[in-house]
This record gives sequence, C-alpha cells and structure tokens, in this order.
Amino acid sequence: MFKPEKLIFDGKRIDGRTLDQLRPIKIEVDFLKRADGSCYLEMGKNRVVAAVYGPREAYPRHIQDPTKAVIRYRYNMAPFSVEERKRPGPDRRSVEISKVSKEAFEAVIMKELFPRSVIDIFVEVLQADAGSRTACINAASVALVDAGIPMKGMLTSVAVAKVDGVLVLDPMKEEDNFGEADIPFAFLIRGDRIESIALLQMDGRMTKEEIKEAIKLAKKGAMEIYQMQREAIMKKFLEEGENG
Amino acid sequence: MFKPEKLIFDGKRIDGRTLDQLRPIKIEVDFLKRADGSCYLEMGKNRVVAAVYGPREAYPRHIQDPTKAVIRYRYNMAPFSVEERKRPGPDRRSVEISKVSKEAFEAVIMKELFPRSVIDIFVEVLQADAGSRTACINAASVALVDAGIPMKGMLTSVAVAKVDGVLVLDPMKEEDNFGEADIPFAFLIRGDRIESIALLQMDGRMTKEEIKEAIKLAKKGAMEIYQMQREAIMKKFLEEGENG
Amino acid sequence: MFKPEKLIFDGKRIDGRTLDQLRPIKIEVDFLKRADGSCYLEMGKNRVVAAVYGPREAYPRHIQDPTKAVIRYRYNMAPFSVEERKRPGPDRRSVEISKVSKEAFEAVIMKELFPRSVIDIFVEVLQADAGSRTACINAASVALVDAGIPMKGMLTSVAVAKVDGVLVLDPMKEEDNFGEADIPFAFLIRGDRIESIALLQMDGRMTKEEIKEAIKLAKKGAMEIYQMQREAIMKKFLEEGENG
Amino acid sequence: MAEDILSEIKKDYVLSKLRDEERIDGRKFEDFRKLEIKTSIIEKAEGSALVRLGNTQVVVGIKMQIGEPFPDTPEKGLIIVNAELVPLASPTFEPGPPDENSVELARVVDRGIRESEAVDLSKLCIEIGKKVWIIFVDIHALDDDGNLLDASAIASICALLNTKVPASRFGVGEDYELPIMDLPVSVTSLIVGDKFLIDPTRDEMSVGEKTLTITVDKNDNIVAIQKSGGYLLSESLFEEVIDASIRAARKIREEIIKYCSKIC
Amino acid sequence: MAEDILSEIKKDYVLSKLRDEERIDGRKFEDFRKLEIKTSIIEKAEGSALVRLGNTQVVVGIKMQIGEPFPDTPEKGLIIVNAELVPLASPTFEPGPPDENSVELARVVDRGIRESEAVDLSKLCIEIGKKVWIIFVDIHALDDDGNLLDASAIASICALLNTKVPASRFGVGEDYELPIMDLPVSVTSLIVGDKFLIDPTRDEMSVGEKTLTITVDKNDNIVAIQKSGGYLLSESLFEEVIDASIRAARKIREEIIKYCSKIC
Amino acid sequence: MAEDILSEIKKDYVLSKLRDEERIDGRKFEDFRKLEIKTSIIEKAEGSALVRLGNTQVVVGIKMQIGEPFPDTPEKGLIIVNAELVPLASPTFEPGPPDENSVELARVVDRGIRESEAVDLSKLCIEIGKKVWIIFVDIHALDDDGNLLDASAIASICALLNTKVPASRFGVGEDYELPIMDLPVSVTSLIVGDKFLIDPTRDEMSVGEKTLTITVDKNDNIVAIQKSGGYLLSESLFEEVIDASIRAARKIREEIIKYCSKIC
Repeated sequence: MFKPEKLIFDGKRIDGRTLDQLRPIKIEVDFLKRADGSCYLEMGKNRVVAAVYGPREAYPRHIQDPTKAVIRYRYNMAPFSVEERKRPGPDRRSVEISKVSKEAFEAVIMKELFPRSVIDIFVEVLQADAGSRTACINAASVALVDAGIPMKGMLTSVAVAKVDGVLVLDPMKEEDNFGEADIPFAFLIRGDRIESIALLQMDGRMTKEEIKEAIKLAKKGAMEIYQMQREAIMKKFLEEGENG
Repeated sequence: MFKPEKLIFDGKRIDGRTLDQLRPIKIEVDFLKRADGSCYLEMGKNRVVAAVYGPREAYPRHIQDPTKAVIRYRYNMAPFSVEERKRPGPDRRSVEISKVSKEAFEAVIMKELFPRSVIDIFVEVLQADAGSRTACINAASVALVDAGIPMKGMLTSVAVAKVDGVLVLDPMKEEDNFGEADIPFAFLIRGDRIESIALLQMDGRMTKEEIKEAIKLAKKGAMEIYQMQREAIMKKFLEEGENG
Repeated sequence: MFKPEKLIFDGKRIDGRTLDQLRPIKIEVDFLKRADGSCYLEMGKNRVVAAVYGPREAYPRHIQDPTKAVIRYRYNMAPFSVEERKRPGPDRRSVEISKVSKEAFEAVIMKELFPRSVIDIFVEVLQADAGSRTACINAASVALVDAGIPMKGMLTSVAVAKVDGVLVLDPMKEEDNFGEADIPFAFLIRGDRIESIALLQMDGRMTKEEIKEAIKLAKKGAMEIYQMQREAIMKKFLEEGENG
Repeated sequence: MAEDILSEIKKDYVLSKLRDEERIDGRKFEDFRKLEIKTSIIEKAEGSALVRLGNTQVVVGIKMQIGEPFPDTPEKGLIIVNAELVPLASPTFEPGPPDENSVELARVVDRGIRESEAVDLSKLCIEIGKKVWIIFVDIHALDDDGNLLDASAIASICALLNTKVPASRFGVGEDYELPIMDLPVSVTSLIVGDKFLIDPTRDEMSVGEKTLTITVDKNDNIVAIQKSGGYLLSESLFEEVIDASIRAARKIREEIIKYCSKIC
Repeated sequence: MAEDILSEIKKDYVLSKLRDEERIDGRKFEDFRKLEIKTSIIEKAEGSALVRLGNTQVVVGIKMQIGEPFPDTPEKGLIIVNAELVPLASPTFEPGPPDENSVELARVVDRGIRESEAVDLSKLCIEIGKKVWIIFVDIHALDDDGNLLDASAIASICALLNTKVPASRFGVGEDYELPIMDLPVSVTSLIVGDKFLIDPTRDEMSVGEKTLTITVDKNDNIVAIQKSGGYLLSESLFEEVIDASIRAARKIREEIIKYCSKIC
Repeated sequence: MAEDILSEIKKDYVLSKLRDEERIDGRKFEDFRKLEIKTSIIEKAEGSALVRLGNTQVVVGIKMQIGEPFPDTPEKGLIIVNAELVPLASPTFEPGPPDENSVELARVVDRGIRESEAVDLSKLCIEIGKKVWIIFVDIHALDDDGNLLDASAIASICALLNTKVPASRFGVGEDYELPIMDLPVSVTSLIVGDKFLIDPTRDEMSVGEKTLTITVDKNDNIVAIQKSGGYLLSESLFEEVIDASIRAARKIREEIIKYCSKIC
C-alpha cells in the first residue's frame, strides 16, 4: 500500500466521507442455524460473523466458577481475509483482541445469573479492513441479544483516528496505516444513553485534549451504530412475529 | 523416480508379476513381547509391525463409552521408511489413514463386549512402498487375533490400481505414482467368504464398470492374503501347542 | 569463539586461575519475595536465580503420589543469556538438564514427609557460561533451605574438565568448548562430609584413572562451594534475627 | 444427558419415517437440499464463494502466492486445500489445529479437484522449475447442519471458477482467469441399513455417522471415493450408491453451471 | 480454599483503608513504589537492566541480529518485544507458550516504545531494503508483586538506553550507542469504584483485576492506552487518570534520567 | 491396581533372588542378555540395523542429506540422533513429541558416538563451509523389555557400520562406506543397594529406576557417563561399575565385530 500524499482533502477523506461519517453498515441477525445467537455484519469492507453458544455447562469442570458464568471470546481471522494469506491459528494480535473484547463483554453480561456455566462468543473475520475488532464487537453484541443473554445494555464499538492532524471517525485501512493515532472504544449504551466505556485501547500520539475530543466523536458514531443494531434486532423480531 | 515408458509390457508388470498377482508376503505372529498381540508383515518392500494393547481401562475417563470399547488406531511412519527422511510425528496423510483404518476395525471388533475399555492398535511402518496402509491393516488384523480380541471375522486389505488402462492387483510404488487410479479395500472375511467392505477409498479416474471389475480383482487378492494370515496364525498356535 | 593455542600456560589457566581453583562465587539468599524460598547465585559469568514453591497440593490430581511429594525441576535459559539469542522455550538440552537435576534433588529431599504434594524448583539462567547446570543446582539447594524443605544434607555441584591433558576444576566457557572432557558432579554433603554422588554425567574421553582423579578434584571444589552456601544461609538467618 | 435423549428421539423419528420410505424434511432419498451459491464475496481474495446447502453454510476463499514447484513436476502449479472447522460452526468443533475430521474433509475435497484435473496446473507456471503459482483453497465452515463435505466441495469449485490469477499484483504479467477444465461434484450418502440418503442433514446423521462419498467428474467418471464411519458396506449397496451419485452429481453440476452463466 | 479466604481478608483490608483515603503500604494514591534500576547486568547481552519496583523484579535483556527490513520500511530497523512470565515469578504463571497476559504485557510495552519513537530506527539500516538491525527486547519477569507491566516498560527503556549496537562483532563497522529519542513511561492504575491507585501491589490487586495503563512520552503526549479487566469505566474517571498518569510519568522519567546521568 | 500388586510381587522376587546372589533369569550380574544383530533391513535407508537384546528390540535407520556445516567446523559433517519411543513398544509410552526419557536416550547415544569420534566427520565434507553430509540416526524402539538405551546404542553403531554415503543419488560423486573409526559400547547397570546388575530387564527394573550408564571406546576409555534416576551413588560402587562396564563393553564389541566380519 502506498502512502497517499494527503489523507484529508478539502474536509473530505479519500473515500469521500466527511470527518465524522461512518462507513456503510449492514447487519443481519440470526444468520446461522446451529448457534444459539448469531449475526453477520459488514462495516466498510469488514465482513464478520458472530455466534453465541450458551449458557451451557462449563467443561472441563475446573474452569467453572460457582458464582457466575465464564465468558470466552475467540476472535479469528480466515486465511483469506487479508491481502497476504494468513496462516490459520491465533497470532499475538488475535490473542490480545480476544482478551480485551472478552473483558468488555464480561463487564456488560449479567453473568451472575448463570453460575457454573460458560458463554462462548465466536467471531470470524471473513474480510478485514481497519476496525475489524470493533465490527466484531458490534456483531457479537447483536448475537448475544439474539441468543437471549441478559445484558446491562448494548455494547457498541467504534474507533477514532488522528489523520493529517485531525480526528476522524471509523478509520478505514489507509487512515489506520498512515494516521498518527488510533483509539478503539466500546461503550455500554442503556436507555439510548452512553453510560460508560467497556473497551479502550490506544496507540499513536495524542494530547490529552485530543483524547477528550476523540471520546466525543466516538460517542456520536456509537449512537448511530447503536440505532442500526437496534433496528436489525427489531426487524428480526417483527419478522418472527409475522412468521410465528 | 522417473516415469517408465510403459508400466505393463506383454501382460507383465515391471517387477515381472502378472496383472492379478500379489507381491510376496511374509507374516510373523507374536513378534513383540510387550504387546498383548503383535505381528510383523512384509508385503513387497513394505515392512510393518503391528501391536495391540487391550482391552484395558480407558483413560482419561471422559473418553470412556459405557456401552462399548473405544478403538484407537495409530499409523506411524519411521523417519527412515521413505526415500527422503520424514520428520517424526503425524502428518495429514497419517491422520487420514489412521481414521479410516480405525473405522474399519470398529466395524469388525466386537466392541460391545468391553464397555469402558480401550483397544489400542499401533502400526509402525519401517519401510513404505505403495500399499503401506493395506499392509498395516493386514498386520493389525493378525495382531488382534494374537491378542485374543473377538472379531466378526478377519479383516483383509488389498489395493487395486489402474495402470496403462488396465487393472492390476496390489500395485507397487511405480504403479501407484504413475497409474491412473488406486482403490484400497479392506474386506470382512468370515467362514472363508468375503462378506462386506470395511474400508474403501479411491482416487484417480475410473468408470463405474471399472470399479466393479476392481472389486472382483481385489476380492481374489484378499482371499489369497486371508489364507496367508490364517496359516501364520495356525503356525503360531501349533508351535505354542508344541512348546506348551 | 576462536580456539586459543594453549589453554594452560605455566600451570595457569587463561583467566589466571590455578588448576584447582574455583571461579568467584556470589550467593544471595531470599532474593525473591513471591517464592517460598529463593537464591541468586553468580559463579564466574553465570548468573542464575532459583525459586522454590511448595510443598503444595499437587495438581492435576493424577500426578499425586500418595506416598511422597513429587519433585519438579525446570531449568530455563533467558533468551539473552547466551551469545546468539536463544528462542524462548525448552530445547533438548534443557529437558535433559532438568531431568538429571530433578533426580539429584529427589535423592536428597525428604519427600516422604509430604505425600500428595508437589515441590517445584524453578531455575532461570540469566547469563550462561560453562557450568550453568552446576550453578543452578547450587542455587536451588540454597533456595530449598530458604524454603525450609527438609533434606538429607546440602546438594553441592561442580564440574571437572580435562584440558590440554590435565584436569581442571570448574571449567569456564573456553575450557568447556575446547577441552577433551567434562564431568559435572553433584554431591550430598552432610555433617561437613561428602557422603555420595547425586548427579553424575560425563562426555569426552578419559581413562578410569583420570575419572578417579576427577572425583578427588571435584570433592575439593564442592567442599569450598558448600562453605559458601552455608555462609550465605547463615548470614541471612542472622539478619533475620536482627530484624525480627 | 438432555442432549442424548434428544438425539435418541431424533434417531427414532428418522428411522420411523424411513420405514415409510420418507425423509423427515420430505425430500426424496436421492435429492440434495436447496443449493444457494454466491461468489465474489471476499474482494481481498483471488476468488471466493459462499455456499448454502439447506442450513449448512461454508465460505471458501482462494489466495495465490508464487513459490517453487515440486522437483518432479517443474512446470506445474500447486494446489493446497485446507479446512478450518471453527467452533462458530458447531458446538462440537474445538479451536486448535485440524483434527481428523477436518483433515479428512480437506483431503477428500482436494482429491476431487486434483483427480478430475479441474484446474489446468500447466497454465500456472511462471518460470520452469523455479516459479509457479500456489493456489490456497481455504475452506471456512460457518454453519454445520450436516454434510459439510459436499457443501465445501461445491464452494471450492465455485471459488476456483471465480478466481483471477493476480499476476499484475506480483509483477509477472496480466491477470487472467484460472483455467478450469472440469466440475467435479462430491455426493455424500448416509448409509442406513440397506438404504441410503443423499445429502444427509444433521438430524438424519443422528442415526449413525456412516457415510459414503462419491466424487464424479463431468463425464460421469468416478474420481474419488471415501467410506467414512465404522460400518460394513455390502457390494450391492455400494453399486447402487455409485449409480445414484452419478445422477445426483449431474443435477448439482447443472445448478453450478446455471449460476455461473447467470453471473458471467 | 485457604488461599481464597486470605485473598478475601486482604481485599476487605484494602477497601477499608481506601474508605479512609489510605493505601495499605502508606503510599499516596498517585505514588509509585520505590524504584531501583541496575543496568549492564548481563555482559553477553547488547544491553540489559534489572528493575525493582517495590518487591516486583524484572530483567530485560537486549540482543541484536541482522535481518531483512519490512518491504514498506526498507530503511528502518525492527523491534521485537517478547515477554516470558516464567513460573519462577509467580505460582500462577505456567510454563509453556505465552498466554494472553504475557502477550498483552509485551504488546503494551511494545506500543509505548514504538509509538513514542523512542528508538531512532532509521539509524539501524545497514543496507537499504536488504540488511537492518533487529532489536530483540526480551522481558524476563523474576518476581511478581504487582504491576509487572510498568516495571517491564521501565526495564525495557533502561535496557535500550544501555544498548550498544554490536556492529564490530557482525563485521559491519564500529559499535555505537543505540540512538534513544524519547523516554516513554507507562503508568498503570488500579480502578476501585470511582477511585484509582497508581502502581498497585499484588495485595491491592486482590480487590479486582481492573487496571488502566497510560503511556506518556517526554512531551506529556499519550502514546498508548490499555484498559485491562472486565469493568466499566466512566468518562470522568478516565480523564482524571490521564492527568494523574502524566504527573506520575514525569517523576519516573526524572528518576530514570537521574540514574542514567549518574552511571554515564 | 492389579498392575501395582504385580509390580510389587516382581520386586520382591528380584530382591529375594538378589539376596542369594542370583538374577531371576539366571544370568551373572555382569552378563548381557543374548544379543542378535541384523543389518540392511531397510533398503530405503542408507544404513539400518535391528538389534535384539533378549526381548528388547530396536530398529535404527540412517538417512543422509546435504546441508550446511556449523560455522566453527566448516569442514565437518553433522550427526543428529533422534529417538522415538513409540507407544507400540510399551504401554507406558505416549504418542507426541519426545518426552524427557526419549530425549535423554537420544542424547546419551549421541554422546557415545560423538565423543568416541566413531564417525570420521572430516570425510563428510563436500564443499568447505558450504556443503557437508548430515547423518540422521533415527532410533525406533519396537519392544521395551528393559535397557532400551544399550540396545539403541548398539543398533546405532551397527547401522552406521552398515551405511553407504549416497553420493551418486545426490550427484556429488560415487557412493562410499561411512568411515567408522571406533566402536563405542554403552553399558547400563541397575543399581540395587550396594550391588549392580548389568543390562537389566524390565522385571528387574521394578526394584527402582536407578541406573548408571558407562560408554566405553575401543581403547577402554570412558567416553560418556549418565547417572539416571533419583538415588545416591557411593564413590566405591561407581568405581566398581566402571571396571565391570569396561569388561562387559569388550565382550559386546567382540560380538559386533564377529557379526560384521561374518556379513562383510
């Protein structure tokens, strides 16, 4: 990938978006039959599938927690999801993404309701562009609702990047590669209000003032995604109502 | 290995065999002391050793089946068994051969007699020519008899190949490499009669008529091998009678 | 490393030592807070840390021995401990050293006092020169005393090498690389007396008379190291007395 | 336990229907489920396909790299087929290196493509003996409702049909379509006593994992066979399955061709 | 079980102290423990440092090799950060390949070094596009009494400051000091309700593994953030932690500089 | 449990015999079991041997490849010894990567060959610093009735004696016999109190896995020693074992030479 001379030109990004505009999003609930809950999601060129299994008895027994459900999260990339074929199996990046994503869901799932159980969240990245971790969290969140797992609210994730000195919402590949900083967020949204931060990472270089600005921008984007998550779920329930 | 111009010449194969002739076979029963049953077998240049351990308590417990014995089969090639040294440990080919061979024995061992047990069949290929999987099954079958494991009958295995447009029995390396198709069979033989097929694979290209012909040829070869398996077992029992 | 023309010159070794002289040794007891017992030890350029955890309940259960404690010993080299960076994780050399060191401690720890338990001995080589296995055993022995694990006596380890045709005590890297033979020993020392051999390996070429000589030389060196082990332990107990 | 009882009930139901010569979803014994194909779903791959066989779903992506040929075929490209049965697709799949089932699946799909000579490997040579194209066929199971194998085989050939050799990206000429010479179709039957059911669902598989896969090329030749599962097969049933598989393969091949002609 | 009860007691004690606005070891909420640095402890390494943060101890060794650059940065050297949480350091660490905790630790340390551009990688090119220096930063934990992450980050930058490029040994010129352009400092806080404790000890961690790490460069910019642990963070607390981390980082950076000026 | 009781009975029997200065199979304390050697059993290997020591059976195959020498011995070939204790040979062996016992076995056999300079490695150079022969000695245990180590060492040296360097197959000249300069023999004793039994059987090993292996070259020099097992060894017993091992090694070496002169 060659570095473009400028990533922002006349207030527009190289894919034509304004600074605070999301990439197109498509959400399909209940995409899989076998899983207890599932979701297919596109965010720009990201194509991800999430499946939820559980709550079911945790096995082997020594992983059981007598006070609450154990949450597992597996972020996995298909070998063909990136430019250069990726060898199957987890690399260090996947391990870290799985860990922080798992912790985000631990904070919002009402896991005390299911002692000795395990809730498995599997996300497969079929095609990765920048932001695959945020796309996966958005899909997993919908899949959890589809599986009927009680949560404190919806988990909605989006990143903000610093590119050519300005902040942009939901960066795509070029902005991620050549930008100056990137912050993925996941927020707990309850009653149409952003309550708190469940996932937060950052790499790059930013002043603390820029970080405050980034939160604002991320919250704006998250609310838009949240509406789409809601609509997708609503649509599925309405269809079920019609068919049932 | 260079491809010979013709593999069949004047109705004879490059090692002088007729089309329906087996390679020389040598069988030695009770070759090992430690195992519960064992067999050393040569089929052409194949040299294989089979050992049976069990029935013994299956461990770890979660692999136990309360209704029948679990059968395990491990096909393994010694690093020096092939032209280019093979790295120790199972490759994908060994995993597949182990699976289909295991399933062939699952179909003939009276495994319901030994609930919660495991019967281990280990075969080591000391030298491989074409047909090592069939040689191993023949050796394992004898080792099971030697171990006193009740079976519905004898399992006898042989391959048929299509070479220069004709079918040949028990192909050796050159025929396997440069032939047009290869079908390994294993048959259940009971009361000196071939009853059914326990293992069946094929790769290459054949018409359905050729496949029917191949079965006939394979059955002829299997009956001959079966006689040799019987004789080897008989011989051992007679010797034991003499010595005991 | 280039081979020096002579390793012994005028009865002196290339680092100035006499043939029966040890490298400088430094011992620090109770170096770590988390472990139940610990020791930092320098022997020439070797820098090693030993930690002891236990006795604690052995887990998983199937490794428990109802009659005695299980001893585990893990010798591990830091990636930066040698000239060329070593890939993390055990290689065959580490596996063998761990095994023979474990067995040396099995012979001296009163393991019958702790049925169903495990005693873990971990040694990390931060910098390796020749003799890192002996340095680790010396450190581990002190760490076991620090952890209060009852032993039949002290385990003290030292090597003897044959270099330019003569025997030398406690060889360093050049002597190990270019010498003719190397024998690492570990002795059980009780009541200021060497009682028996707990670890013994050898590679190189020696007559049996030379081996007998080597034992004598090793015993002399071991007694000196033993005094330093004792002093280090004493010093720590005295300090504790003062502070307590 | 509940799992076991459910499976027992399903098994009884499948068998009782069978006695009436029926399948639980109303299909004929020799019918495949509804087949849906979608290609070009992964832009970053050289080719891709999503295949739905009833509720079973598989994605296959094709990636190509330049590498060395085998010494004995210095002028031919290579195909490597790999399958990941990720735990997303079934609660019985486990993360980790491929187990015997995914190895078998990949190898049977591989044999169908290889033995039918579906891809003209001689068109994949860049420099004889030195540089050839390596085709990675990565099978990614999404939803296992039975017969992942046939779904994977169909998705693999569809993805190959959809593949462009990325020559320009690697600086070795212009992109061209992968030359496909045959359309092998694998047909898997569940063996139940002296009967067989083509394209079994997961519910049907509850009667016992006893299958026979026959892969057929465009000229009705058999190019691969795999008996899978611990059971005994009679010669006569084997021959019946071959005949039925040839018929079923023709229908599936027509569907693939129809789909392709529509999108090309 | 005894383990659990002990942990419960510790937790209660930490929390009761907190209600009185105190920490169990008497520190202020924003104070690090006593920091001790020792460099050049491994002669065989290109650079090394032992760091003690209270009772937490970490050794970092730097080894350098010559290798190929990434295609998109042909004139830059590489840094590879690796952490081994060996079982010597804690009874909860297990031998074997790195688990999620050691991977996270290594990656967060890596980001601090990388994003602050602490090492001038353009000075590590030997032959453009062909040969560059690869720096291996190996973190070896010795004693885990809490906050291994910050101790590892400090030890890593100190070891880098201590590193000589071994050019003469590799026959590519004369040795030179690794050019260090920044001193990133990672500051980890334990989040307890609406409060936070910088540089938590292991005993303090018994209230719950909820941390926030902010890495700060010499100009008070933030170069890395990592929220770790399953908890919800309020926006206002996040901003408070940033401010406190910037202040704490300045103090640690001063200590590093003081140590370095003393020994150089 | 039955296993344990059986082992206890065997142990008592071995010990009671020992009190009468006898071994359970009637052998003298310093005698090996009957040794049978068979070479050239694997045509596809460069050399091979099957060795039976009583009921213990081991196959060793030698394969050779061309590779790079170590930088500090640019004109010497390499030997790599590898052992697979496959589960066929004993119910206590497990499939998978080599455990500590197979690693130790391979390394002790390796040291005997290496330190006795049994193979003249300087005759294995093809192009100084670039191309040398690599000898893979693969030990494949078939039947473990005790003392696999000595059986493996004998089989290894016999297989090496049987080896032809496959120069013509690799296009680097004519085949030639591997130059063997010594015949190291490893002698393993079971230590029981103040006694020792050479070449212990599995039944004898039931008294405790305490062995001492002494490898002796053709001039009665000791080239390798390995104490194996958690026990204490007295100096005087050690010296006795050395003397007995030298005597026993001479006998085994004669048997190897006798076998070789017969077949050559």
